Amino acid sequence: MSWSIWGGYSPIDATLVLIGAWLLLGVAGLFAPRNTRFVAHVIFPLGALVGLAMLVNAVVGITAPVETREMLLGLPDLPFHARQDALACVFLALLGGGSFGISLFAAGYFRDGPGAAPGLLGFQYHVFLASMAAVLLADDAYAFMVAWESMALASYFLVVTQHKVPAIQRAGFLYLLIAHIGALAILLSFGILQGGSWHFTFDAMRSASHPAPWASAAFFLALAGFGAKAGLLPLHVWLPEAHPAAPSPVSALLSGVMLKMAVYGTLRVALDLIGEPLWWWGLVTLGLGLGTALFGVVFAAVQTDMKRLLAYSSIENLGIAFSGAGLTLMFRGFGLDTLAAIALLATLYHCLNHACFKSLLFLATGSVLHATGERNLGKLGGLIHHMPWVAGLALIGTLALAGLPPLNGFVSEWLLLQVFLFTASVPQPFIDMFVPLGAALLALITALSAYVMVKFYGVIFLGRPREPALDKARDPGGLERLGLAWFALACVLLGVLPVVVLRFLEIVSAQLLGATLGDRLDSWWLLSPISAERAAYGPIVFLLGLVAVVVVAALVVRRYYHAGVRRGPAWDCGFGRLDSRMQDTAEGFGQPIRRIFAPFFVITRIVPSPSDTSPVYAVQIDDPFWGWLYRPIDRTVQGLAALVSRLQRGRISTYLLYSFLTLIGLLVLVL
Amino acid sequence: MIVAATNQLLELALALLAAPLLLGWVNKCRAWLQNRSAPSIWLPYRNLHKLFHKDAVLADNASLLFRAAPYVVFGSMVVAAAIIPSVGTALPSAYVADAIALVGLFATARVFMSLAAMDIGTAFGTLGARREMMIGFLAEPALLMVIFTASLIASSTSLVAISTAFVTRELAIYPSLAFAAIAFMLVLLAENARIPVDNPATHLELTMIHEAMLLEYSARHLALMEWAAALKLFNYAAIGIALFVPWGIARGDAGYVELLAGAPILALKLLSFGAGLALIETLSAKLRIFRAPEFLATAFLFAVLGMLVHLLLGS
Amino acid sequence: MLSTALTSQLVNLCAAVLLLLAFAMLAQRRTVALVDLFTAQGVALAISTLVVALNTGHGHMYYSAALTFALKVCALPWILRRLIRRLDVQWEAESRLDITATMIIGLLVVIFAFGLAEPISALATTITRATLGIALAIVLLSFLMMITRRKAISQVIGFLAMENGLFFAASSATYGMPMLIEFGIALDVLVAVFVLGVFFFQIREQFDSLDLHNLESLRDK
Amino acid sequence: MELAVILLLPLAGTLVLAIWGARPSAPEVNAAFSLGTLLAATALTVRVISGGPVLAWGGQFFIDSFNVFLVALTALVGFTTALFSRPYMRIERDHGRVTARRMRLYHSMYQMFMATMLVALLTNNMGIMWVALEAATLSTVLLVSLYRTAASLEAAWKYFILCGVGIAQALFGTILLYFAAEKILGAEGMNALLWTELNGGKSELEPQGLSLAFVFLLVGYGTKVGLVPLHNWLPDAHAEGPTPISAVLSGLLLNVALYIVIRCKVLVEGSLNSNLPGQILMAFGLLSVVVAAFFLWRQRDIKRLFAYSSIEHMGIVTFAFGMGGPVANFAALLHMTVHSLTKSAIFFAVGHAVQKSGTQVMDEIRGLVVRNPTIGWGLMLGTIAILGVPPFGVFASEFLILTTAMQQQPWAAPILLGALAVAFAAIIGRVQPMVFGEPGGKRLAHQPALVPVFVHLAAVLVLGLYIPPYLADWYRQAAQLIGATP
Repeated sequence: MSWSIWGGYSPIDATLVLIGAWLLLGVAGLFAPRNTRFVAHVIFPLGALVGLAMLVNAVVGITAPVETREMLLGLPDLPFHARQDALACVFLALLGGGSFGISLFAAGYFRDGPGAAPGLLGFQYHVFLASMAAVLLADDAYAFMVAWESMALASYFLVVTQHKVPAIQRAGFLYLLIAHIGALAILLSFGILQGGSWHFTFDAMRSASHPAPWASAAFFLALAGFGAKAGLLPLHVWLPEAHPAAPSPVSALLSGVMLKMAVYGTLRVALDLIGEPLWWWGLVTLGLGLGTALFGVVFAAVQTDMKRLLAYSSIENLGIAFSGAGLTLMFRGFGLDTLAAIALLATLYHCLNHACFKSLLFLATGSVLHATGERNLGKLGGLIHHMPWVAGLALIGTLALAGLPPLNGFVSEWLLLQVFLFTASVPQPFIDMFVPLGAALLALITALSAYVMVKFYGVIFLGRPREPALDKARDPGGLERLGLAWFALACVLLGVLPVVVLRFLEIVSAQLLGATLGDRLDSWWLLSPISAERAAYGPIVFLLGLVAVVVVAALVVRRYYHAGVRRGPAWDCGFGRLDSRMQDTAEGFGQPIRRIFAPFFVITRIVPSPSDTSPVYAVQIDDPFWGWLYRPIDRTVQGLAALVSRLQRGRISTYLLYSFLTLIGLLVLVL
Repeated sequence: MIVAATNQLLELALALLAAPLLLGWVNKCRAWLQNRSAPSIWLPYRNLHKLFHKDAVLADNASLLFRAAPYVVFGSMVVAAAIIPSVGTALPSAYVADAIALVGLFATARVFMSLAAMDIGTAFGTLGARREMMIGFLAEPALLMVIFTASLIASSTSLVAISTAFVTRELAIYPSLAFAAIAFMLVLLAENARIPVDNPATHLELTMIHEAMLLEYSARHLALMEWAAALKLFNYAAIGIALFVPWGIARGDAGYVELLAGAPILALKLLSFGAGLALIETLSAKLRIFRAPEFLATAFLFAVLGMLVHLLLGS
Repeated sequence: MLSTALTSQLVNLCAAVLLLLAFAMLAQRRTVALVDLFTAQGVALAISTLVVALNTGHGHMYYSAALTFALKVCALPWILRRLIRRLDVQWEAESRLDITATMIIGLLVVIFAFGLAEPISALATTITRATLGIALAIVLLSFLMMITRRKAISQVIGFLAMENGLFFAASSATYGMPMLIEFGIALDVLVAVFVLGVFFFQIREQFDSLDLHNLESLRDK
Repeated sequence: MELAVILLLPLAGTLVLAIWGARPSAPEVNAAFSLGTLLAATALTVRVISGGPVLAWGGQFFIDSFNVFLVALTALVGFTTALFSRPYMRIERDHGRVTARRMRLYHSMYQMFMATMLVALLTNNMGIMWVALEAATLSTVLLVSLYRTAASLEAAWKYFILCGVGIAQALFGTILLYFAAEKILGAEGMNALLWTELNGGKSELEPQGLSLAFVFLLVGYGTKVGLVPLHNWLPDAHAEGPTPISAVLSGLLLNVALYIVIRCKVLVEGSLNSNLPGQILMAFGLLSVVVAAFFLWRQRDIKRLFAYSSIEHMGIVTFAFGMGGPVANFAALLHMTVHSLTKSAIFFAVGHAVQKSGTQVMDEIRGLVVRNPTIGWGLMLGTIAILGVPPFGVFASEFLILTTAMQQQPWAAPILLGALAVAFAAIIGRVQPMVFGEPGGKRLAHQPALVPVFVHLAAVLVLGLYIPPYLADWYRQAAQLIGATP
């Protein structure tokens, strides 16, 4: 394959070098922490280039044979092991591509830097990138944990950049806490997997055989750990707090890239380290994923803060990705490897898609935030007139996220639905009946995400400006546009050329499951994972057809009906002039959802009384999980703490009594 | 090959031309059933013609999206028409987009229509968009379930393959399909803004859904939207026919004769469909907007029952 | 050179006296009286050590006896009395001290200590093995005393009494620890008492009383 | 030779500073003595690592890789703390919290404390060990009460009484040990208390007496380790004494006490050839971790907070030693090292933070990074490190301990997990608002000494990423000594 002609070059070494480059850039930023120009014009663009190189190298590396390296660092007897296989390469490509666009955008975005020293920010940012790459390369438990936690730590510091805002501090705290607990869970899972052989290398774990109960314990510990990072129910509460809190490029990085690390970890542990998943793990994961997705999209629909809305939509998409992973595990457990392969491809594809459109949208919100200083949907509107670039590119992201053909969101949805249809062929009774319902749920989720996206785009970019200040909003500079355009392009390409991408992804399934789609990927333009008559989808033809019809229609209309166009005021029903406050608000747009999915929410309304002189109507929506899970835990801990603090009542004779009793107790014990 | 091409063109032409006619026919039947003096069946054509010749008036703050939306909506409906087998199953285009893509196509049209409705920033537009999207996310899963039931039977998600399978296999009773058909009918009513969910003939703001989104459109844009709506109805009818009463649809290997024979059969089916639709609309009363979820939940329920019945009885 | 039988009788006698004194201290309310009892304990301790020394003829036991006498009979009581006079707390006494209850608990503790020491002293080579149990009992009783006291000085005296128990264990049960270590221990005790003496004054000037309930402000809310 | 220097130099320092300790230059003298000790310790370490264990002075002193690494650690932290206390005590002086006489007491007792700890570490004789530890208690009692405030007096009093009583139990344990040992090793001379002798003949020692002795020794020295429920003196003493003393108490004294406990455990385990001591240690360790974690939740005073965190970490180490086995012992030794480095670094940062904002109440300390970035980041990174977040060294040991627990004591793993999570929430929730947010407080008169902080943190960071081979071998030898028999 192509890589061999490169002679001395080997992808894994290149990756390590690029990681080093990122670290160096970060450190370089520390030398001029306050020099915004230097950081913006040198560090971030260079970081973007490194990202691009990472992307190219990873794409090349997918086809290269698996390689491993050992480093000097690490514990005694346990140097850091690095290994680059196709799975790692796919996510490395995701990381590289994502960081390229985001760094470009950030180069412009941080130009008039926020509170923290930009150099410090650049340091944390690039350490964040490097640690994510390290997570993907890590091939032993220790290296993995170090990389994983460094990732959490760096991102935590990025989240609390504007640390003077109490809410942001709270968000950061929540994030770090849940991340750490998750990490501990992963740690214990590794503790099981190393199975008494004190070799923490992943190779040892692969070769070790795990008795079913231990394997299950390991898997679910890992699922808890990675789920905490992915915002899986019920460990999702940090996500809608932390992602909006961060500066927009960081939010993009968190949502677009970091969350995928959780998917990577789950796949790595379940399919690679444990190797032989049991089918019911898949079922549980599937249920969790779908539940999370529904929860996320329903909450996204009722948000009034644009970044929170996107954060909840991230929860939704990760839920979808995990349901795909669940299907993979289930089919694998049943030994239906081809189906498992398709499910795996769908999962990976969805990860790529989400990386593209979610980064795009978060960056777009960043531009809006910069241009207007407004995050509240209730104060935005009509920006399509003032920020045509952002509006245009964001539209692509919006349509893609809404899962509309022929953009990329639809491809993974299509694949997943196909897989769902196959569960009818599962040997297990009941499963074959329940799981197709999952398809309906998935359809509902996608349709709802379309609803959310219409709300998002319509309220921000369409309609009339809800604040006079919005008229001053302007498009961002060239670098930002470039960053946005990069992702928009990716959305389109991933949408119309799925087969080309799948040919690469297929290598992953070949390595992990030993199953490929074989000749089903022969035609480059027609996607038919099973067989042409079974199901086929040729997005590029599709797109051309659509464009052709539209163009023809437009031409015909122009040619034969060349009547003029007049501009006039919008029809005001004769009430006198409309103003922007008459259009529907974000709350209003969410109202049907609030009504239909009422059981999901904890709703508190402020309803004015008839005699109210200045009537106020407000509705606040909260996450029920606080009441179900977190507050009880908090209360328990508080109670126990209060109990324990009785030990320290300051009376010395009591203390003496403790040691006396301890003595007696121990004496009795040894007697 | 030639046959396929002709088939394709025939279907497109048929859809484009017959769609307004179907609309006219439905309106005529409704008028008859309601003892009104019926408008001409050709009225929709006259409307389109008139609208196309008018000068367009755009709101001051209408953006490019607002002007582009009608073309996109119209285009997606045409493409949809191109992949639904109505007279013959030898559709080349049907191979590049299966039923799921078809649903996606409808969703695209819906999203663009809603976005365009929000563009002007009037109360009606947003209201209509909101309601349309609500109906949409409720109807889409039900529609998919219907299609899945069929595709589980035919073990394919391509409409052409499904209808072919149904035509070729010996006549048998599929309880699952019966459930699916009911579900489909309900979805059709909702998706095409018919009573009891919406009323195409009214502009009362409390009840408007579809019309609310078109309020700001005029002239050729409005014409395209109306035509697209007609096409949508036609497409749904065609889907229903292809799924549930496919007999008479020419096979893939058929010649011109079957094709030409297919057309009148289709016409017959469409006429009866129109009459039935009109009957339903006359017999039922408009629902409150927040009854619509229950209405569609029923549809979803039927669809799911259909699928379960199939999985259980294997029929 | 004492005969073994006599030695063991004498030592056991001292042991009994020590135990008795420990009980007396446990029951004693007035601080000054505690000092007297402590002195008496010191005397008994010195005697028993001397007896063991006479019997075994180990040179270092003589030193040990002398050391004990110097420290426990002369130095410490003198310092304590001086302190009491200087702080003028001669009339200080423990209120809130339930004698009967303490006595009963004390009895239980003694029984427990004997039961505990019995199997071990059975293995001892020394003639005076039984005393180990008594030493343990004294230690635990002084511990109990420290728990029940509310006055700084009486607590310290309890601490010293515990030290006595340890000395007794060392001297009688094991014929004394190595000399160097005994000196070290003695030195530590002496320094400790000096330090405590300093403390008394500081505590007094801070809280103008040596009542321990002043020292209960550092606590977890 | 080095041994003599190590033992005598601090004593000399005690005397010298007892005379000139009030001079303005006293802090430098203090640091100089510590430096000398450090150099000698390094030399000794090198010799032991290359030449193996050393018996000195009629076997009264014994250096093997187990205690030599603690000696090196003690000397190192002693030196850096001396460096830190230069500006710190000067500022205290300016704030008028200590007089010249107190400065003299402080410096001389500081050296005294070092001396006693080094003796306790180096001696081979359980008796001398006891004497040294008692002396350490006495010297630190004076240091804790340095400010002569009501609170510091109370803290010192409790410290004295509780540890004194504890130590007394330890003495009884030692006597029992002697009692059990003299039959085999003979009453003559002092070798009946030599650890090496005992260790040599531990198989003949009769178990009943030894287990009894172990109980007393554990309760005695465990009090100084701060194992729950013997810990009550610890938070008070840490919170009320001068910060350098809190640093050395947490960083060193606890280690020394634990070291002695482990020595005893080795003896007893050897003679009992049962795992009873191990199980007792595990129980104490687990109890300490859990209880300390919950204590952390309600703290208001920053130094108390980190005092409790010390209890928690001592619990972790004790638990690991209790589990035994090469990996666990290795991890425990590593944890002792990184804990004392990190915790002393934290106390340095805390000290300056407290001086800056003039209070130990955490709610009144805000926005350190804004006003004094170095102090703020020092505190933040130290906290992150102590909480066991990679890439810091504490994580390395916790990684090994947790995975071992998951293997050998699965029942304990979830408990540890929960306790660590609670501790994490408690500490980070307290520290974050202190480090971040709107600043308060004033600039410091003297340049704060933050070199020690970052030196320690750098060391911890390195230990997390790369443990030099000789250090690793050193730990392994020590782990072997402690007995790799689970």
